[in-house]
Amino acid sequence: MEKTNTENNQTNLIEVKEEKSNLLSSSLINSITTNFGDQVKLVYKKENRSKIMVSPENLVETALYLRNNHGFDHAESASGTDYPADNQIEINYHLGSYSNTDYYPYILVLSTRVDRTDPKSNSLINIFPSVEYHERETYEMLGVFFLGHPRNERFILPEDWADMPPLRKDFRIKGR
Amino acid sequence: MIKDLVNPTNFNLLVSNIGDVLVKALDAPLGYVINWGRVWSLWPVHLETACCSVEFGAVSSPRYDAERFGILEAFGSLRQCDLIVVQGTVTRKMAPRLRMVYDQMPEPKYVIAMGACAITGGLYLDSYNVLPGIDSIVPVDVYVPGCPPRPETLIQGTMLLQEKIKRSKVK
Amino acid sequence: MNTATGFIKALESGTKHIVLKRFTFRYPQEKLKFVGDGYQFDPKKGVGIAGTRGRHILFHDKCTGCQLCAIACEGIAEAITMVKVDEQWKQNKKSIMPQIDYGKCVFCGLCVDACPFYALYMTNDYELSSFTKSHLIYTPAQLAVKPKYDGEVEIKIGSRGAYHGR
Amino acid sequence: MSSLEEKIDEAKKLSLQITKETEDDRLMTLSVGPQHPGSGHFRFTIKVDGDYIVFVDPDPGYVHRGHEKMCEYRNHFQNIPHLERPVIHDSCNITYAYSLAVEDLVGITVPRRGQFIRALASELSRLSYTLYWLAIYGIFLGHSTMFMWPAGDRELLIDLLERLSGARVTNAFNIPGGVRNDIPYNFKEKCLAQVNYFETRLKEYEDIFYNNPLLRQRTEGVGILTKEDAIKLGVTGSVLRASGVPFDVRKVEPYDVYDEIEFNVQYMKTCDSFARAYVPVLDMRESCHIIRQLLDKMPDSGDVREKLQFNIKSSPGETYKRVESGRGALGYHVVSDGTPRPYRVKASVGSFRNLLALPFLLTGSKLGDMPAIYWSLNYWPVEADR
Repeated sequence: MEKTNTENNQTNLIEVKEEKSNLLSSSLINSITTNFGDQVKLVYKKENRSKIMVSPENLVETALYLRNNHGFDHAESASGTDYPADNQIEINYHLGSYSNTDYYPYILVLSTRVDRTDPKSNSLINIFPSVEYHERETYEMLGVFFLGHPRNERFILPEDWADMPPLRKDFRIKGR
Repeated sequence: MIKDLVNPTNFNLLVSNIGDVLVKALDAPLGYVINWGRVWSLWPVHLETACCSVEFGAVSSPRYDAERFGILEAFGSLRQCDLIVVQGTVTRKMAPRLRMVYDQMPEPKYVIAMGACAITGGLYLDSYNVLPGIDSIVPVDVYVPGCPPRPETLIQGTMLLQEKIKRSKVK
Repeated sequence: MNTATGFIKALESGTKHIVLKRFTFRYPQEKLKFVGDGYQFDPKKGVGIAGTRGRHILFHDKCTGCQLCAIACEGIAEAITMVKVDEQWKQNKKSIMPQIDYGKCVFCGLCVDACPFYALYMTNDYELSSFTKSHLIYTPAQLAVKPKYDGEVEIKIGSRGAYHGR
Repeated sequence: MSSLEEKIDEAKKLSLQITKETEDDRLMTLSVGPQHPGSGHFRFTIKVDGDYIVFVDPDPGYVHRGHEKMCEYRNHFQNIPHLERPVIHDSCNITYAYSLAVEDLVGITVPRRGQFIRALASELSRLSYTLYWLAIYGIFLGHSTMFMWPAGDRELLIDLLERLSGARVTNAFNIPGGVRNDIPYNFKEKCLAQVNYFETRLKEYEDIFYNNPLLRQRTEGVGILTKEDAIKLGVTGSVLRASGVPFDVRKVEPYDVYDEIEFNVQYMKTCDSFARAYVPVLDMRESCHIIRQLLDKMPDSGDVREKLQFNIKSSPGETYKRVESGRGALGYHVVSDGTPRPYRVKASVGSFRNLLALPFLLTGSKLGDMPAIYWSLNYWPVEADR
């Protein structure tokens, strides 16, 4: 008897949790879309994860809004993905929150796409100081120049590295 | 007779002959003593190139205790070291440093390549930043395979090196 | 006062270890006892059998030369190459068998998982150090040899701490 | 007359310039690493003014091997031995995160017994990682006993991991779909005995190391990272918990069976180097507690692995999965285009995130405090470089 009770409780708890996360993410997405309208495009919404796509001009504005109104205070990572077919590079910021307990399990992916031939994007270093090394790594590995970042320079690769950024898709590694 | 001996050229010849005989007589035992000293006091450099350093730490841990073989990690200067254990991957950024460390060590010096990455490049056969083995920058005495090698394998490798030192000729 | 008790406690816990058993085991004389004969894989069930991942052992009477182990290793270390052998086996028409370069092998055991004919296992042998690179390449004939391994000590926990015993 | 005054003025200016130069010369540049007792495969340049550090410039990349690029040329199973190399002594956790991501992309669930076994392996791996870290921290502070004890006790857990998976450190045990093999015969009793013995040893660590007045003097009040700064810098793991944020991925976003396990998130509010050194020990105690529960609740029989094809094709899409590793949240951002190979793999690792705190904490502190601060950040250079 007791066992079944606890099981029920557990399933209830899980349902409550899921409902809560759903509510949270839909309220978050709603507030973003009401504020920004067509400027922000929702890419996917999963449990505790969602991804929004903004244009490079609106990146700073959106990030500022997310930090001030929803408590996203740090970025877990900033990375880039190369799409040579679209001639674009996608920059992803995985934003998380330590100050808002409701958003502890939540990761919001803020992404933008820049032109591949001359990739330039606004740096978020003034909004999230935690992206400093991640952006520097992205500059090095994908060649994206971050406007406003104090040090767009060599970080991890050898000092005499003279080849193209290695994470570009057309950078061939030996034997492949 | 005595005059002949006192004659400087002859005297020098005699001394040099005695010296040659002495060197020949003492060469084997002295070399043995010197080699014995070298065998039981291998001091490795504290240079960690990559992740094999974890198992190198385990070799000095109480369970394996490499000090039984005279291998004591020297926390002093490079000038006191005579063994360099290349602990894993050597990247293009680390390679000049490795050679610099090797050049600073006094003769005689020995190199153990620890792990698949140090021997041939291992997993990183197509990486853009990894050397395919360290043979191209330093001469290697003993290869210790594994990724990372078990501490036993490294101890076996150092025992092989000790065997090599015992048989080598002292200059 | 607090400082003094701190020092005394630290000294006390250190000196206790004088009477405890030593944890070191004398490697070349004693060897560790492992679970079973080495890592094996059961392709019917699709799960492995726990064991140490040391040098491989190849059963010549079961190997069909299908190259699945080499394909599995292709993206990992490229340690396995298929070489021609002189033997004639009914199941191995091409008479090719894996040759393993231990200078490249990382002992992950995915080649064992890939073998569908129970032909490739791993053993407890780990003493592979050598003076030259070419000695690290094991031909099919060398791989067929079952290593002699007589490990007998393992970790025991008693009233005087952890130690290695039979 | 005037010429003389001019000359005097010039001389004054010159002397001023000279004094200025000498003031600048007071700043001395030091290069720490990569061949240096106590920096490992990492280098940073510091400028010191007397005894105080005024400028720090980290220079990582000595073990950069390009994992993220190489992953794009291998399938999901072949990636497993690759991805565990950054932290070989915490390999079960780093493959755990990647397995979760691939399972999410393929859309399968792992059998219940498999979930328990891989949680067990990851806890053992976390313990052995933390002990290795503690050993190095001990020798950084010149405490030789604290190198020997954790390095010796680590072997107890390594022994268990070896029984379980077959390798000492590079286990390649947690794979997409579950674990490689079932637990061997007689494992539970052995595991309980060794973990219980290990827990009694933790008390001795406190006596000889943490309550040692010498260590306390060197670490207490050194390198203070306040809660606000910790949040701003986005640090993770024990560094974050030592600054008073109770954030543990196992608790806030339970994966696999962690929602059935009872444990507390350990954190401290003193924010100093001592807290960062002490939180991992509290964590180790919780891990022992978790291991006992896992062994207790584990189903006695059942599958351990969902059999997947070697060349499994995942559906196009992307995912971000994270676990709590020895160094904090460890996330994998995997993008798939429908082929057996991932299109892009990005690892968000704790070490790289904690590196940002290094210049922040070292600037303004004394040179002698450098070892106490540097290794308290739970930083493993190989992982940060990837």
